This record gives sequence, structure tokens and C-alpha cells, in this order.
Amino acid sequence: MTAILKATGLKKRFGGIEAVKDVNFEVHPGECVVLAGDNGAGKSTIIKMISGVYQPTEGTVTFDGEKLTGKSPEAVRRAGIETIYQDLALADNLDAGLNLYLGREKMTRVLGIPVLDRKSMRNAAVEVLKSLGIVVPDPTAPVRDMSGGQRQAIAIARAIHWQAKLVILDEPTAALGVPEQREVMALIERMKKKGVAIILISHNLPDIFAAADRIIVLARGVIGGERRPSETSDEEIVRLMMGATS
Amino acid sequence: MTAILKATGLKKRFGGIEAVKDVNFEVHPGECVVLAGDNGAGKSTIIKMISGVYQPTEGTVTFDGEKLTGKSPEAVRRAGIETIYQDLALADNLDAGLNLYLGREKMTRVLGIPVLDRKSMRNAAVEVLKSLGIVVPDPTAPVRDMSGGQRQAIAIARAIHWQAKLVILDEPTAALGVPEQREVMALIERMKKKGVAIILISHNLPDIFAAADRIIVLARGVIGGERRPSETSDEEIVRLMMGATS
Amino acid sequence: MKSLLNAWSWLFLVLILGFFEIYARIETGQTFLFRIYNIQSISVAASQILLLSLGLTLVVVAGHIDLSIAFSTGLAAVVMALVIRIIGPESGWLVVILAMAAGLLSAVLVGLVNGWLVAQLNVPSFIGTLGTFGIARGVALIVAGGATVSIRSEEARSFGNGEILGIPVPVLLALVLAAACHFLLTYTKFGVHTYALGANRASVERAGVDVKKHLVMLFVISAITAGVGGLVYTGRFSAGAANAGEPILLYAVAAVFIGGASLTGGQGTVIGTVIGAFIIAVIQFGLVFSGLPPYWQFVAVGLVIIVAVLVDQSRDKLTGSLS
Amino acid sequence: MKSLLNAWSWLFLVLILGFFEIYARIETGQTFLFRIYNIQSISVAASQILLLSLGLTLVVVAGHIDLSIAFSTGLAAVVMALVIRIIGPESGWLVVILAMAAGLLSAVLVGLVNGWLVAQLNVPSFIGTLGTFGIARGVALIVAGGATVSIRSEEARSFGNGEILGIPVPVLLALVLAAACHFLLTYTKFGVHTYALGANRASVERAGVDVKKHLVMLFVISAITAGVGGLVYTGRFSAGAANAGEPILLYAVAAVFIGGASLTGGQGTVIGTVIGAFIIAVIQFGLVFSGLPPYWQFVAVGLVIIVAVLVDQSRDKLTGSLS
Amino acid sequence: QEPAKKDFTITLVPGLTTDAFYITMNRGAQAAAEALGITVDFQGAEEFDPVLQTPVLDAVIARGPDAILIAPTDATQMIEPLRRANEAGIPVVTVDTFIDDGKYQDGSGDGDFPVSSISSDNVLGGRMAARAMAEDMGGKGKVYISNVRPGISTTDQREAGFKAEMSEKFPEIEVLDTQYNENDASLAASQFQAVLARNPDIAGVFGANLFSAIGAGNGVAGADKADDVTVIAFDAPPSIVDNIKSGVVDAAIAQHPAEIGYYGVMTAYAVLTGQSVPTAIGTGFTVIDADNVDDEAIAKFIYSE
Ligand SMILES: Nc1ncnc2c1ncn2[C@@H]1O[C@H](COP(=O)(O)OP(=O)(O)OP(=O)(O)O)[C@@H](O)[C@H]1O
Ligand SMILES: Nc1ncnc2c1ncn2[C@@H]1O[C@H](COP(=O)(O)OP(=O)(O)OP(=O)(O)O)[C@@H](O)[C@H]1O
Ligand SMILES: [Mg+2]
Ligand SMILES: [Mg+2]
Repeated sequence: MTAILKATGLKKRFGGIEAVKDVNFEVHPGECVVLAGDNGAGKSTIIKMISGVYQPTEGTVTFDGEKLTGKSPEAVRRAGIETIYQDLALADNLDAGLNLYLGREKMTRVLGIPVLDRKSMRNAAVEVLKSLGIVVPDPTAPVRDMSGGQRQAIAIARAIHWQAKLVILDEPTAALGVPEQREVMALIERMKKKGVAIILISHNLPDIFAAADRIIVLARGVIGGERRPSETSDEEIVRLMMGATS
Repeated sequence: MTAILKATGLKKRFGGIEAVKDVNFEVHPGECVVLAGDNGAGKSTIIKMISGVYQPTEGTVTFDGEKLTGKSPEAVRRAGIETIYQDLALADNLDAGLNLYLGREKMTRVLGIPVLDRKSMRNAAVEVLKSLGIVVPDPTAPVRDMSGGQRQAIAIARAIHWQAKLVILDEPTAALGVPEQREVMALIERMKKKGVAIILISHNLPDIFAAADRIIVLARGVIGGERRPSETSDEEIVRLMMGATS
Repeated sequence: MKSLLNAWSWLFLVLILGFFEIYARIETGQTFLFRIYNIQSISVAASQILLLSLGLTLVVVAGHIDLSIAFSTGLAAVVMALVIRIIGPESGWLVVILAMAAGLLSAVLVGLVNGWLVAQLNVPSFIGTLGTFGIARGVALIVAGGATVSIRSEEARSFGNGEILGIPVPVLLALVLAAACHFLLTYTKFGVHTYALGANRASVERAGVDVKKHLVMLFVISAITAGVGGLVYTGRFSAGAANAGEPILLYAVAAVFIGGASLTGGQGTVIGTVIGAFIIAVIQFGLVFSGLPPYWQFVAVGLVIIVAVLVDQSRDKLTGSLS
Repeated sequence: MKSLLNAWSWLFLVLILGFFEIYARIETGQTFLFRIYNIQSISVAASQILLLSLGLTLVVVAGHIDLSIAFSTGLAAVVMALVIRIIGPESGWLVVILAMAAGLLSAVLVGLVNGWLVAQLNVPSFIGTLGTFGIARGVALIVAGGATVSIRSEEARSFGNGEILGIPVPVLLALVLAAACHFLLTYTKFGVHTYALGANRASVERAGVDVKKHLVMLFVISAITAGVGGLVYTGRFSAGAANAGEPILLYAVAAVFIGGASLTGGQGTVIGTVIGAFIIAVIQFGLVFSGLPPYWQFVAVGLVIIVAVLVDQSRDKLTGSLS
Repeated sequence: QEPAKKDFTITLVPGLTTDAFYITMNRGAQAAAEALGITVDFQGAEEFDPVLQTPVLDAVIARGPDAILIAPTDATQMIEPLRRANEAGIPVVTVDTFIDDGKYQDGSGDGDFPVSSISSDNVLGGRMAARAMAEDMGGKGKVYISNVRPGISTTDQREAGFKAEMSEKFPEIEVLDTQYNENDASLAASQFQAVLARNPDIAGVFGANLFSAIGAGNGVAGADKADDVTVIAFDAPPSIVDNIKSGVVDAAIAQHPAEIGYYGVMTAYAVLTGQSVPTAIGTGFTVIDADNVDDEAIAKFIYSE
């Protein structure tokens, strides 16, 4: 099977800081690659270079045979990549339904005029969240008023609700309750079965081992090592995170 | 030993939602009480009522024999309670040092005039973060430019840097790397030894069991049960979270 | 919640209307509110403010500001008057419509420049539109030769002063545009994206919306409603003045904020702005009507603006504790 | 980074000074910059703008705005003139100092009301200070009886027009206040909390800072520097006018934003504002000096304001890609 | 200064640059300049305000014209700034408005240094407006003044003259409170309508400047009261003249700005060439109304646009 995503020679500087230096990896359809690494290792920066939020200082990303580098987040999303960012990026003043559908709003017709279908978006949001184990007490409330985990769940729902070929999840379970964490892990399993490629960023070792087909460990902007979960151990991964060379 | 913190009959409404309903508990010096519970159970709301950010709709909080209810966050902090909030509440445009010391800035004298001692605050911040296992590449950069975990670490440092009698931590390890998570757990252990009381909110079962002297499980705004870690199991806690009555 | 907010602004408007009504009955024995004449006068004054603040509302909801409307209005007024003068008013409605199109186009140009500055060059909107404020002002004055351009066109006059079914044309126009802006902000994707943009630019950007194009459109809409304000001005006064909009700028901005918008963006409604504009027009009319000495009127307008917002505040407290 | 930002504003100021210098040498054979008269004139004009924008800078950094400065200035000017007129100018410096104290006090009152509205009653600052704008205006006019209050006091005159070591007193005052505000914003807890407040109110609140008190102080500081502007006005022109500050409000706000502040708060420096005020004063003086026709000056000022910010933008790009 | 020099440069600083009155004054000044073969520049601020006029004046002084014609924006407040011109050796002629008491070169007062004042007395203009109004109204009724904003010396003087004339000569005319409109014609219209709602017997409005007058006129027309309410305008730009023709405005008090500009340049030239000049020249007013608006003789008093 050929790789669906290929990152070659990725590099990113911020002012004087080289956050990412020469990173290369591939992801195959139906495969879950975990990006692990210490805080500030460059994980979020890498996925932002894939999703079009940052332009790499050097290097290229190809997806499905096409070059992604230089494209806008919009174009990347249209190409079939959905991303949940660590900072969620919700519109705090809108309700869960509108956040879920932001950019792809459902419309209906009233007297022949196309208008937003707030209600059906709201209902769909309640449904999707329920499938993640989350109950939103008041679906008309702006997401500003929601708990940390409820907000996290909306961001996840936003990514999985669309039929993407690659889903990127940056610490998706960070704020989730235990039952919800289990839901998300199950969800990743289901997506893999459907052939969706997944890049997961996580600091939770049990989750990493449960979900990963391959673990890529970053340390200070470079790949410190790559392991299959069956061939490694918690301690080795932590050693790699802390900068031990493999 | 008498309780240092006593919450009695706490209740909080937001508009039509009753987020917390009649919650009672105590915390003793040197004890770590874990508040566990599903997303939206009301954990953050409870600690905000303790720290003065929210005023309870009903109920009282007493600390060290004194009534806290109705006091400002400032007064609560002066009384000896430090809090790390889930939403961090950092000033994104300031550097790590200023964030660490916000409200208690270090001063120095230049020509007899008291001025901010930015440098020494910055150095102190680098030190404290190092003790948590975090290296900040550019300590003069605003925290806006830092990674999720680096920001989290600053919020933790802000609470533990001061000699408090009670430290409240709302999901402190959520964004932290594995080594840093371990540092924080060790830190909680050290604080307990010094007689500091701790309220910890966490969704990580291993952490909960490792740190807790008592686990209080919340479900939909009420206390579903209270357990000592030695007397319970993962599965029981999860059942309680999901609303099973004990 | 949104409908509740509007209800409270309405309430305040009703309160001041009630105040003036009682005052008028006691002092002069007349009615204040139930005279078509008074209602028409107030509505026309409100519509002149409203035309500047409608598009502005959208810009403010998106977290920006547009100061250039002060002179987009003036530019449109001057260009319309000049075209009528140059072609001559004999050609009737044709020339008036042509002139209005030209005036509107000149305003749209200002809006395009604003959009380009803010979206493409990342100039903060306060500074960018302050710059185009100066440019539009200079251009309007140069085009007009510094003074007002008076015209004699019966058609233009009837456009500015006529009535349809007893409703003055400027009021009708303002209400139609208000309805359009309300529809845009509440029932379309464009509106949702505008709110999201005001709350968190990243949210719309990552949702794949072309934020730059969106910003340009917002500033063009703002320029269009302000430009229509200029056309109405030229029609009403049979003269295009470069500074037609400038004295209204502050009131237009105030209407938007009284209507519930906030400097930080993400908040505000067209209905709120309409009510805000009417509150201002009612105060201005009512204070003169009640015979308050002129300097006291300044004080009273200031007080009422503050109280208008306080009423809005107490709503939050009341609903917070009641519901 | 902060120092770099300032370096770029400086650069732009130097650029326009250089432009006018070359222009003046070619066109008139005179020097533009190296004449004490020109420097003094520009500095005095800049200082009048600056006095309104210094305190405003702090307010804007904290994420608010203060429109009432337009009439805090006027109120202070009128009150100072009135006190001198009532007591009589014979008592020399004593009465002038008393009058200045009274004028300043009246401005401080406006600041206290602003602070109370914004901090205690949660009124958005744009609306709250627009309200006190009207109130201060009305009060100033009522106190002054509508007219300007002219005085004949040699001491007041020398306060407004005198020089110390060749530096005009208004310039000296503005620079001293600028230094004080810069110190406050950069070297004190108060300053850090102001920045933090602008970025995230919760951060300072939870850090245990009394945010309400802080806000009141900010608005009082803003009223004080604007009030000093009014005292300088009365001294310079031997007359207190209620309108003293209104025509420069927009320039004062522009100076703050050209200096790098942003509507959303958390950004801006006093040095930036000083440069902003000088950029405005140099353009105004330079354009008249260069003989550009008046309406073209509006266009030129608009362009320069935009370019000033674009230069600032390109800095970000350059440093971003270079370092 | 050698008297041989002929190509003088004179700068005309108006009260504000965006007003037909001053634009017309500039036309007159340019006509004189052409006749004399000298240059006249036009430089001013955007509003009638001393804070804005002072920096412009400072820059004009730096440019060093041979003489300055200026319409000072305040009688007291512009003394200090103009003193600097005098100290730089530039002769000052005040046009339209004046500084101090308007009596120059008599050794009294702070503002004694300008060489000449060429003014149309705004107080007198206000009095003429009152007379025209009273005549049209038959000497009794209620009137009010629609003005820009308090604190502008020219419009304040027109208001003062109007009120003084009414109280001295026409005791049966009641002058109501002045309404300020911020130069917003729309507000001026709404204010008229509010005054009318309160005083259904209102019989006259004096619009103290262009926007006050066209706004009030629009308010009157909107109320269908053109026949019952007398509208008197100050200044006579074409838009006012059009309004006189259409009957919305009853009469306009036209100053003679072109004359002022012309005499101003002539006076300055005389000073520069060493001739003696009168310290005060008054120019008159013309009342334009429906009866004379189409006269050839009147056309020259209509301001240019
Ligand atoms: N916009 C920026 N400007 C400057 N430096 C940045 C910026 N974004 C990230 N950095 C720096 O780049 C490095 C990598 O950051 P990144 O967010 O990719 O880390 P991460 O691996 O996602 O960490 P975490 O697990 O804590 O989220 C960090 O040192 C961070 O401070
Ligand atoms: N300001 C608010 N206004 C309205 N509702 C609120 C507000 N804050 C919280 N809520 C609601 O109250 C409930 C409890 O929220 P809280 O933040 O306390 O949950 P939590 O237990 O901390 O959850 P998590 O683990 O996801 O952080 C949630 O349903 C939330 O939507
Ligand atoms: Mg990250
Ligand atoms: Mg929480």
C-alpha cells in the first residue's frame, strides 16, 4: 500500500528558535501514527504545517500524490484532511451546532429563500456528542458556557463528522472524562477500520500503545526514533522523548 | 486533626442550569482530596466557588476557621489558597517570569527608585520550570508563543511557587508530557509531606489513585460517593462517575 | 437570549418615549408620540444615522471598525450631486439613477480599499479606515471644489423628501437595508462567519472560510450603506456636501454600541442598532421638544446614553438571578 | 522585540523628516529641520496632541477607550480660566496655581465617573465615556456661559508660552508626563497589570489584583493628562474654551494607534504614542510648509497614516523571515 | 525689504478651508493677485478652531511669506500665535474676523500689531438678519436661532447681534433657545420639527451658517410650513440661493467675501510697497431675497462653489 501522506524535510523557525528541524515521515491509509514527544518538542508545529496553518520554512508535504505545501487551510480541508487543534479554535459565541458545522453550514428553505438551518445543526450536534458520551445540558447556549471537556468534545466532533481520508488529532482526550476518553479511543479504532489514516498526538502512554500502529518520537524538533508498539516499552519511549538517541 | 477547608451546602445555578447542587466536603492539612467526575459534572464550578471567582448561589466555604464565602479572589489568595484553573488564565502578552509573579511582582531599586525586577523574575521562572522538567527556549518571549505544555507548566509554577496552605489543581497535567506529569505527581507528594492540603481534579485514573487520600466522585452536580483508594477500584469509580448511586 | 436582549433595548426606547409622552401631556397638553408628524420627523433623523451604522454593525460584529463611513457618505453625496449637475437635471429620473449609481460606486471604492488594507495588508482597521477617512475627505473636497454642490432636480428632491404610503423614502430605504443586513447577519452563512470571526479568527480560518474575501465584503457593505446615506442626503437637501456624514459618525458608532455590540467583536445585532439609532433620534427630538436649554441637552444626551446601557446591564443581573 | 518596534516607528519619523528636509532645500533653499522655530512649532503642536493621548495610551493598553478626554480638556481649560477671572489675575502665580489645581480637579472628577461606570457598573468604556463626553461638554459650556472665557494673566501666559532652557513649557510638561507614564507602564506593577488586563482580565483578577480600583486609576490618569492639556491651552491662548480638546480627539486617538496600540488591548507603548504624536505634527506642519493645497493635505495625511502602519507591518515580515 | 522687489508672496489663512465664504474670499484674493502680478497662497485648517489654526499658522510663518492675510478663529486666542508672525517681521492683515478689539496701531491692547482689519462685522450681520426677519414677520412672533455649536466666534457673534437687535428694536418678537446642530443638516431639520411640535406658532428661524440654514429650511418644507415660517440664512452660497428661488429660504444675508479678499491683498501689497493704509476697512452686506435674487447686480454677491 502506498503512503497517503508524506512529509519530507520539514523545518520551521520562529524568530531565533528552530522548532522543527528536518522531519520526515509517512502515513498509510487505515494506519494510526502517534506523534509522541515532550512539551515543546514540535508536535503541534508539525501538524500545523500539514494542515496549512503554518507554512514550513523548508520541506514539503504531499497528500494523495498531490503537493500540499503552500495551500490554505481551506484547500487542505477540501483535499480530505480534518484536524483537531490543541487550542480547539472554537467560536465561543456560537452554539455547539454552529461550531460543528462552521464553514459547511446546513441550509434550509423558507418561502424559497435559503436560510441557515440552526435547529437541524443543533440536533445533529447533540447526536454526535451523545455518540461520544457527552450530554450538553443546553444546546442553544454558546460554547463559552461549556465545561472544558464538553468543548473538547465539540472540537473532536467537528473533525470526525466529515468523511476525511486523514484525521489529525492533537491531544484530543486531554480534557475528557474517563468514559469519553474510552469513546474516543474506540472511535479511532472504528475510523482505522474504515481505512481512514490517523495522526494522533498524545501524552498518555496507555493510549499511545493502545492506538498506535507506529510511534514516532520527537525530541527538540527532530525525530528521535520510530517504534512499533509491540517492539518497545513505556520506558524506552520516555527515554527517546527525553532525547536519548536510538 | 481538624479540617482546614469545609464546604457546606454549595449550590450554583447558571441561568436555567443547576451546575452544582448541595455539595459538602472537607479537606485536612497534608491531605490530597481528588475531585473526580465526568465532563460537566461541576468540578471546575466547585473550585471556582472556593477560590472566589464565582459566588455560590447557596452554601458556605470556611477556611482555617474563617468564612471565605463572599470574599474576592484576592482575599482568598491572601488567606493562603493557590489555584490553577483549567483555563490557565495566563496573560498571553507577558513573559513567563511576569506571569509567574503576576500580582506579586519582584521589585528592585535603581537610584533608590523601586522598579520591576524583570530579570530576576525571568530567572526564577526558568528555575521553577526546570524543576518541573520544562525548558523554555526563549524566556523573554510572551507566553503566547509557547507550546501547550509549557503554558500549563507556567500555570502550575504560579500556584506552587508560593507558600500556600491549600493548593487547588484543576487538571494540572492535562497538556503535560510524560516526564512532566511524573514531576507534578512527585511535587504533589512533596507538598503533602510539608502539610499542604491539596484538591486535585483529574481525569487520569492512575494519577487519581496514586495521589489521592480520598476520592470524591461527582455526578451531575452532586456527590455520588466518597472512597479511599485502597477500598475501591477503577471500575467502581467510573461507575460512580456515570451516575450510579453508592 | 438574543431576543431577550432586544426586548430590553425596546423597553428602554419605550421608557423614554413614555417619559416624553407624559411630559408633553402635562406641560403642553399635547401628545408626543401619537402625531404622525413627530413620528415622521424622528424616523427621518434616525434613518440618516442608521444608514451609517447598518454596515458598521456587521464590521463591528466581526471585531473591526470603520471610521471611513464619515466620508464615504460625503463622497457619495458629492459625486451624485456633481453627476446631476454635469449632465443636467433635465433628463429626469435617468440622470438621478445614474448619479446615484456613480455616488454608490465611489463609496464602494472606499470600501474596497479598506478591505484590501485590512484583509490583505493586515493594517489594523482603526488605522486603515482612519487613513481612508482622510483620503475620501480630500477627494470629496477636491471633486466638489471645497464647497457644497447644489443641484436643482425635482426627481432627486422627491427621492429625498417624498413619501410612499405615508412613509418617508429615507425611512423606507433605511428599513429595507436594515432588513437586508439583519437577514444577512442572522440567516446566512456569511452572518455566522461574521460572528465567528469576531470571536476567534482562527475558528473561521481553520473551518476553511476565505477570511480575506469575507473582510473585504464586510467593508464594502459598510461603504454601501454609508453611501446610500450620502445619496439620501443629497436628495433631502438638494446639495452634496463633503462633510455630510462627518457630524453623524459619532452617533452612528454610538447606535451600534447602544445596540449591544462590543469593541472586542463577536457581539451585536442589526435590530439592536436600529433601536440604538431610534433612541438617539428620540432623545435629540424629545429634548428640543421638551424645551430643555441647549447646554443641558448635551448633559442629558450623555446621561441617557449611559442609562441606556445600564438598563442593558441590569437585564444580565436580573435574568441571571431570576431564571 | 519591543525596542525593535520602537526603532521602526522612529525610522518612519526620520524618513518623513528627511523627505521634508530634502524637499525644503530643493524648493526653497531653506532647511526644514534645523531651525529652532520649526522644531519648536512642531513640538508644541505635538505636545498638545500628546497631552490627550498619554493617559489614553494606558487606557487602550488595558483594552478600553476614553472618549471623554475631548471635554475633560475643555472643562479643565474653562475652570482654570474662570477661577483666574473670578479671583482676579493680580494675585500672580498663587491664583494661577490655584486655578490650575481647580481645573485639574474638574478633569479628575470626569475620570472618577468614567472609572465608576466602567469598573463598578460594567458599562462598556466606549459608551460610558461617550456619555461623560456629553456631560463634561454640557457642564463646561454651562460653567463658561457658552463663550470662551478670556483672561489677562501674565503668569498664565508665560506658563503657556514661556520657555525653559529654550524648550517651550508645554513641550516640557508633555515630555515630563510622557516620562512618568512610560515609567508607570514599563517599570511598575501597575504597568504590568495594565498589560495583563488588556490581554486577559481573568489573569489579573485571579492573581488577586483589585481590577476595579485599577480601572478607576487608569481613567483618572487619562483625565489628568487630558486636563493638563486644558491648562496648557488656557495658558497658551489666554482663554479657556469648552471646545479646547474636541478638534484634536481624533488625532490623539490616532497617535495611540500609530504608536502600536490595538483596539483589543494588551499592546502599545508610551514611546510609540510620543512618536505617533510627532508623526502627526510633522506631517501637518510639513504639508503646509511645503505648500501642498489644503484638500490634498487630507489625502496626504490619510496616506501617511496608512504607510506608517505598513512600515510597522513589514518589520514583522522582515524580522520573521530574517532572524 | 527693498521696495524694488515686485514678486511678493502673500498667504491667505482662512478660518476654515471647507466653506464657500472663504473659498469665495480666495477668489477675490486671486483676482487681486493677478492684477498685481503677485502670488497668493491659500492654507488653512479643516475646522474653525484656534487649536487647529495655530499649527497651520506656525508652518505658514516658517515658510516665510511677505505678508499674511488671516481670518483669526478667535479674537483673544489668536493674539499669541499671530504675535510670532509679527516678531518674524511679517505684516499681518486680518480679514473677516479680527484679534483683540479690532482697532490696530493705536497703541492700546495686546493685539495692536496687525496693520489693517478688513472685516464684515458679524454682529452687524446678525442685526441685519434680525431686521430682515422682523420685516418678513410683521414685527411679532416666535423665532429661534439654528447654530453650529457654541464657541465659534463668527457664528456666536451673528447670534449675539441677532438677539441684541431683536430685544432692542422688536420687543414683540420672542427669541427662543438656540439649537445647536454640529453642522449636521439632518439634525438641524429634526430640531426645527421638534421646536415646531412644541411651538406650533413658531414663525421664524435664523440659520447662522450654511448647514443650519439648509437643515432648518428642509425641516420647514417637510412640515409644509414654507408659507408660515420665515427662514433667514447667513451667507449666500449657491445652495442657499437655490433655496431662496424655491421658496424654502426667505432671505440670505450675503457678506462680501470676494471684496474682503480683494481689498486684503491690495492692502497687504500697499504695506509691502511702503504706502500707508487705513487700519480698518469695512465691507458691507447684501440682503438677497426672492425679489432681487435674479437681478444682475446681485449675482456677484453669490459665493462661488
Ligand atoms: N508562534 C510561535 N512563535 C514562537 N515560538 C513558537 C511558536 N509556536 C511554537 N513555538 C515554540 O516552538 C516549540 C515547539 O512548539 P509546539 O507547540 O510545536 O510543541 P508541542 O510539541 O506541540 O508541545 P506540547 O506537547 O506542549 O503541546 C516550543 O518551544 C514553542 O515555544
Ligand atoms: N458560566 C457558565 N454559564 C453557564 N453554564 C455554565 C457556566 N460554566 C459552566 N457551566 C455549565 O455547568 C456545568 C458544570 O461545568 P464545569 O465546568 O464545572 O464542569 P467540570 O466538571 O469542570 O467539567 P470538565 O471535566 O469537562 O472540565 C456544565 O454543564 C457547563 O456547561
Ligand atoms: Mg502541542
Ligand atoms: Mg472543568
